[in-house]
Amino acid sequence: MKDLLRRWLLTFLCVGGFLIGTSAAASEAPTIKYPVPPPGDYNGDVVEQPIEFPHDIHTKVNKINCLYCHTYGRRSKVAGIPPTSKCMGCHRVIATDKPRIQKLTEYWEKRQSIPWKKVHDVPDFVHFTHERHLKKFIFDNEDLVQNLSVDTVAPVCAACHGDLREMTVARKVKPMTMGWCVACHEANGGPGDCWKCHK
Amino acid sequence: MKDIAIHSQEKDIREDLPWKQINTDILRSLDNPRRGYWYSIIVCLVLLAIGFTAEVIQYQTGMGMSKNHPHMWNLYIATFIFWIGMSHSGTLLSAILHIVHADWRKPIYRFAEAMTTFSLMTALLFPVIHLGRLWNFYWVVPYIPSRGTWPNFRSPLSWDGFAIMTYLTSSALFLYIGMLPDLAIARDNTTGWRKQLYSTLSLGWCGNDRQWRVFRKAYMLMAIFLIPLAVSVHSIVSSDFAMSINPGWHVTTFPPYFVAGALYSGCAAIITLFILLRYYFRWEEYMTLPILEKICKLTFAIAMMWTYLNLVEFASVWYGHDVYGKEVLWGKMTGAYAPAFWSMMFFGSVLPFALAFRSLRRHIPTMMAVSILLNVGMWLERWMIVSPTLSQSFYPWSWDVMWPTLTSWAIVLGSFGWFGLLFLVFVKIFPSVSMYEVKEMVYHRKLATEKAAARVGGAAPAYGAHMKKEDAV
Amino acid sequence: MSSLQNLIDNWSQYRKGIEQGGFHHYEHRWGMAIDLNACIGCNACSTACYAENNLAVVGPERFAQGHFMHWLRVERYWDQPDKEFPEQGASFLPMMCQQCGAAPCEPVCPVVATYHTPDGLNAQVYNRCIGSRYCNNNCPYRVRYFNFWSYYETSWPEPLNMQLNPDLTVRDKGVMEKCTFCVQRIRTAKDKAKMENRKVKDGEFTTACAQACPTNAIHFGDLMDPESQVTKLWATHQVSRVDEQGRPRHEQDKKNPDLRGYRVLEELNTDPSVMYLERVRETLA
Amino acid sequence: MSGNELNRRGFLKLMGWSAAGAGLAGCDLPSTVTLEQGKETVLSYLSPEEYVIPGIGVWYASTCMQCAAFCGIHGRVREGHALKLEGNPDSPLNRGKLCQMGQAGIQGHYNPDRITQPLLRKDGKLTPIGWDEAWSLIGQKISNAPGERFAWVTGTVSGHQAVLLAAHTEAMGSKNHFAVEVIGPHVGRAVNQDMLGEAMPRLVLDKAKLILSLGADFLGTWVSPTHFATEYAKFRSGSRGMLVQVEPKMTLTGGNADMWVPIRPGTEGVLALAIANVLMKGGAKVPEAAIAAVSAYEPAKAAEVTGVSAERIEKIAALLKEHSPSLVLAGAPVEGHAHGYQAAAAVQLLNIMLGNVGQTIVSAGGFPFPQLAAKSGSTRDLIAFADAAKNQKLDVAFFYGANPVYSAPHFLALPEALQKIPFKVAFAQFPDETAEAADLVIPLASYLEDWGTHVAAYQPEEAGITVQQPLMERMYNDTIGFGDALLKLLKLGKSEQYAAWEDYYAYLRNAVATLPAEYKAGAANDNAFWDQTLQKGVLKVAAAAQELKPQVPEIKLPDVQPNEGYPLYLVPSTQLGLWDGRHANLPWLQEAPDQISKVVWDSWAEIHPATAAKLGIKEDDIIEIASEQGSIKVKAYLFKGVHQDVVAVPMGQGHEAYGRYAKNRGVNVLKILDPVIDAKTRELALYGTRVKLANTGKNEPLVIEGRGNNSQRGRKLVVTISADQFRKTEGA
Repeated sequence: MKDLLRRWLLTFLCVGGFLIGTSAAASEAPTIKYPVPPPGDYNGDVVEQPIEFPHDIHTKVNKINCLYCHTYGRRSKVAGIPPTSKCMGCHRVIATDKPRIQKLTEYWEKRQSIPWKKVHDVPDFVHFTHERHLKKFIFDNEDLVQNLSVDTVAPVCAACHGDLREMTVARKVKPMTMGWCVACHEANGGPGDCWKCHK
Repeated sequence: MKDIAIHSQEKDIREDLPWKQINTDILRSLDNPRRGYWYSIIVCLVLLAIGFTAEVIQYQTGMGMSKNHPHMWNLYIATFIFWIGMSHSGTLLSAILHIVHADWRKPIYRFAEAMTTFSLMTALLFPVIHLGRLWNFYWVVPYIPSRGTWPNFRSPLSWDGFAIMTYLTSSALFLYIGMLPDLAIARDNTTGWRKQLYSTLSLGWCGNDRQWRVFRKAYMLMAIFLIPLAVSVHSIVSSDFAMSINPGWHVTTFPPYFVAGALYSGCAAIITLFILLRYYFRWEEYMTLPILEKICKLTFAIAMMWTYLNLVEFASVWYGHDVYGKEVLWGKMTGAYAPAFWSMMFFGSVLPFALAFRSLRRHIPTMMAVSILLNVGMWLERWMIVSPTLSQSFYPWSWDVMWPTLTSWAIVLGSFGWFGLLFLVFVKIFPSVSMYEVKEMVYHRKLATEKAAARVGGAAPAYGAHMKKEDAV
Repeated sequence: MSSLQNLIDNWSQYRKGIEQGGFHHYEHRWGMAIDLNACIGCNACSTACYAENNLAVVGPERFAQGHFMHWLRVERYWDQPDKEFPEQGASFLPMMCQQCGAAPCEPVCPVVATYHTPDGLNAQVYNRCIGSRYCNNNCPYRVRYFNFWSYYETSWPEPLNMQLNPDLTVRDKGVMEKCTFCVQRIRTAKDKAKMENRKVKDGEFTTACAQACPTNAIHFGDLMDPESQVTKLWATHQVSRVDEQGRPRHEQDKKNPDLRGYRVLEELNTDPSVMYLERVRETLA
Repeated sequence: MSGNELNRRGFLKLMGWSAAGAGLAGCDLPSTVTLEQGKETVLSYLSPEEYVIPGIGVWYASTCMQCAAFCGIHGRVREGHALKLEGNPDSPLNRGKLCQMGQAGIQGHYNPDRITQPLLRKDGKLTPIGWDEAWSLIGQKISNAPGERFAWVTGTVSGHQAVLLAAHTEAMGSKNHFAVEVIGPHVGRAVNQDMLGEAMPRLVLDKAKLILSLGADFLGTWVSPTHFATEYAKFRSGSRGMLVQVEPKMTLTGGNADMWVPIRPGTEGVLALAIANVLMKGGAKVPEAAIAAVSAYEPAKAAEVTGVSAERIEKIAALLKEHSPSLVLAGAPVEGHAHGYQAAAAVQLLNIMLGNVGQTIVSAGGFPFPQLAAKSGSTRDLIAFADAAKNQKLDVAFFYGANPVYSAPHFLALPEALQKIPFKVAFAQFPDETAEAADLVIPLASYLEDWGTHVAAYQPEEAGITVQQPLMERMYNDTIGFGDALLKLLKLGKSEQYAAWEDYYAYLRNAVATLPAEYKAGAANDNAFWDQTLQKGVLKVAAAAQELKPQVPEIKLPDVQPNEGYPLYLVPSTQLGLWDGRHANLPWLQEAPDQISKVVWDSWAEIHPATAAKLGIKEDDIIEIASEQGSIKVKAYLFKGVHQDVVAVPMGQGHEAYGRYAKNRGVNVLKILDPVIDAKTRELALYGTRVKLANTGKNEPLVIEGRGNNSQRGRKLVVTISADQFRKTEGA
């Protein structure tokens, strides 16, 4: 009889403790709203770039915000490749001994622009603008803007580009087909008018 | 109509034809036609080749090969309507005449139905051929799309798709069902691959009572279903034009007008093919002159109907006082298209009077020529519907006469080759005269003559009840 | 399939005919006013359109066949056939897609490649078009142009292609195209406005033709914006698209019939977005 | 446009985003299939300006060089490519507007037929050579070309190019600068100079209540079309001025006239005097010198000379009387005769009599920098040059911006004459006829790649110097800007004072920056001023206004002699489009229909239906037009807008070279002109040629937009109302 009671007590404590623990954990979770990603994946091939740029090091290790380099994205339809001057801004001093960086410096000294290869592209009859998407999902997203960092921004970019924090050179991991875009627009309340995207 | 057959001097068919001979005569068409048949095959092949090359070129280089601004539609659509129209008479003969128990249809409805099916298959090509990007033609079909895009259900063009596909499937089915008993006969009288083919197709027909009863019902049902369908199909095709706002197209009488035209060209085509088959397979016994006469009479009637509807259209335009419409009509009559227009009127409304004379009706070569000319007229009609309107629509600045290019002519010719080929192959593989119905027909004849004899001899007939019925008629 | 759902839900809206006033929910209603008193027929607008919209140059042979691609053409009529000399000069008429509110081209497209946008434009979605050309047949103004050939093969020999406007595509064979009221400019302006959380301002941008026109004969703007110059012009000339019930007008019932505003072939009830102002000539003996 | 010089130029140097490129819809990469990755290259910038954002166009102000009007333009640049030209709103000339020639300028820049490297004639063929060879060759040829035996042959030049050019000619010890221009008011300038004391007075169109234009196509091809078009809009609005056009062949302006009157060529002067005569009877004061001439032409007499009925003449006079101030203009048809000067003077006389001078014709004022002012081309220089060449007066000739070999009529025998010049250098952008005839071809940068300043010959209010700056990097590294070329030449000529300038840009920048202080209002320093100037694209300079003092010379008009052998007059009409032929290599302009006839891609001969009927000519017949100087075969276009004694053929086509779009297309009407020259100014009389027609019997359809559908057929397309009604409802 006694031990029965004790067993009850024990279970009660365990359950209770668990409940409290979980609720606490729940309250700690970030509450930023992110775009509902449309279903569908794509296994893009690894593109060989003139310089094997390590996105992971820059974002995951050095915590550099995506928009620091791809800065055009918030003012233009294209996110753009950062100008070489921007790379040199840091790499005049940082990691100058690495072969990749030496290659970079070489381009810079020859005053040549680096022939990057395009990985993500839409057909020419499609009008896609980064600035509108970034505005909606980043800059109009209050609690995201509150704590703006690579880890809060990257998930937004990830919706179309995959999580670059896990890649060296970018790889295409989303289908980027019309059906896929439409699904996303329906899920996140994007415009449904053909001429919004077709030109 | 049955008793017309009885009392007329001449018989649609000899009542003393032994059923065995019927089988052998008809099945003969499966192996040894006249040499003319093979010549026709070659001609068709050549035409088809020409058409095909033209289409390939057009596909490679673009629609510029066959069109010009503002003539977005031209020969192709005209020919499309022509073929659709051609398809209608098959249904008319088999379905309508079947329902009204017109015995004389029996030897000829089979190839008429085949004609229906094949002309539909030909017609179907043209809307696709005339597309600027024909490799995307399937976008008109409402498949569940990954992009969330649907066809436009308001567009007559997408209606066309539905209508024609329905008509094609059902008329093909009709043709097949009607053939079942004959396929069985063929199965029992052939060997080798044919035997296998027919045994699979005849679905184990053994001709017992139940099968016959079900068969009759099914056949009748199909017939009844087909008649309104046929009418609706061409009405829908006509709405491609009637639904537009263009002067000369935006006409309320178009649906009946189109249907009439359709039956007209169809009947004319039947005459042509009637004569050809009769020649190919030595079927004078079955495709007799009296039957030919009957088709001719039918054609004449329809011709008059068509003429009437034509006049109605002109009149309505004339009294409608729609400036644009009037100008188009006047342009047709006097402008660059005048020759085409007036020859259409001649072939369509004057020439048919040849069918009113018995002597001409019975003269095979004349009928051959007439029937072909009638169809030329009907083709011109279609062209005269499409082009003049585009030539002088609302906007004078873009007025322009257009003459079809070689490419488009080639493709039109090709379509005839395609149709001919399908048809000729069909008649070589399947019994193109319905054996079992011809037997019926012969039987009916026999009864009739016996009755007549009885009336002369006064001998007591074997089966009074039936006789009485005959009397009553 | 949500698209199917959408189709079913909005069917009534989708099939709303112009007798119910057609499409209602406009964000903008881009429109024009073209003053034929000012127009001198100099063709600047047309060439500006070639430059802006990647229009193909087709060459004399194809031009003769009618395979030309000028979205905006300046028509020239002679009005005095009986006179020995054209003593009152020519009548010039710049004619482009009228962006009809009740456009005959829209219902007939089998694949909805041409449809009505919330901006009141007749959109032409090139990559959806399959080239049935029904729309052109049904266009009373004959302002749609069809790519009979792959013009890009011949029209822009290197390096002429570097001039092509990246804001819109080069159309390939088998596709219908037409004046879009420079939708790429509209798009840019609207995006810009949205980025700045404001509405598009009147005169903030204009179409290539209007911008080039040396005599300012072409005015472009938003008919939904009561302050826009175009709206005012339409009002001054007592031309309005719709009547009290919101139905498109067949004929304008003007209080002052002397005013010059009219729309071409409006008796066809197509509800064009382009108002023309009548040409003016002295009455000289 | 912010930043200092280095950035501005650095921008151009470091540009290089690969064309986002307009691709192909429908070339049917179905959008279900994802695009290939890693095929397209994206060049990144090195160190761009912060205002340079990929995907967003930047606008730069520059100057249009398509004709001598020098309108201001804005060029849209994206990813390093110039994409679209628009008018510059700050330019008082075109006020943000741009004609179709200006629009098509970009096709000259991207033209597939440009010359991309120096070419030298080796055994008859032009073959590519290196720059060093080219310059050294020029150097040695120049050094042994004694002063007077050297000549520059150019089009209209102005601004600092003109300064350097003059300097170079002088350094060569020569005075031979032939400025060749076919289209332009050459005689008119002289007349204005003599009668008003100013070659190019300012015209105030919108102040005029009536414009009587004798063949002045001010909306199409006269002086500064786009500017006058903007003026015309004002002129027609509000109280709406009246336009009466009198000319042998309907021009674009004629097409917009309230009253269009056909007249027998060469008799415009007579008409003017007849009108003056009527006015005189009406009490208008006639200057002494002209009284004889004026009273000599009673309307009735004038009527039979001109073919304009006496009533018409009186009507026009009446209209002029009741609409004051008015404006009377004389165009090419007036000037283009042996008595062109007299005729133009007769027309100007009307303005003086009507008191328009000082009202609608005012002084443009003296331009403060005469050395920068435009040296307008003329046909006189063309003839002079031809003579000089023929008489072997020249050893070295440099060509720029003009195509004399194409423009010169047969009678000048220029091709032969050129043979007699040992060394001919063409500074050219295209392989035109002149370049083909040259011994050495220096490839020039297009005007969208080059620096420069220009001063329009016609200066509207607050006009000034228009600045030209590159919109993008050079397409071809082996091309050179004309300014740079001139500097190089001067350096070759060892003129020390130019050694200081590294290139034309440096020279120009300094020249502008060191302008007197009064022009630099609002600019912090020279750099800021320079940037300002580049941004605006125009530099307004106040001209000292003067008083126009009319004086009338003695006017004497010859009687028109009928010519049995050649009964018809040839009108080499001009067109806003191909111009004098310089734009025949621009596909847009070839495909743009002629405003009046709507013909594309071809030459045609306008004949009045009555005349055609007389000669048995039908539309599209190929007819032979023969003058004493030769003949051309061209398709007939029956048109009521020409006088019955006239056959009009447009200039512009009939090139023997000049690239794929221009070559062997149509005919060059200039070739068969008669050797008629204006007695006073020595200008070539363009309208003085008499011809006869013959039907070759062959025919070939013209390509016409609208397929000759000229009637509205009662449809309500263009509605016309009376001007009175207009004034009632909208009159100011």
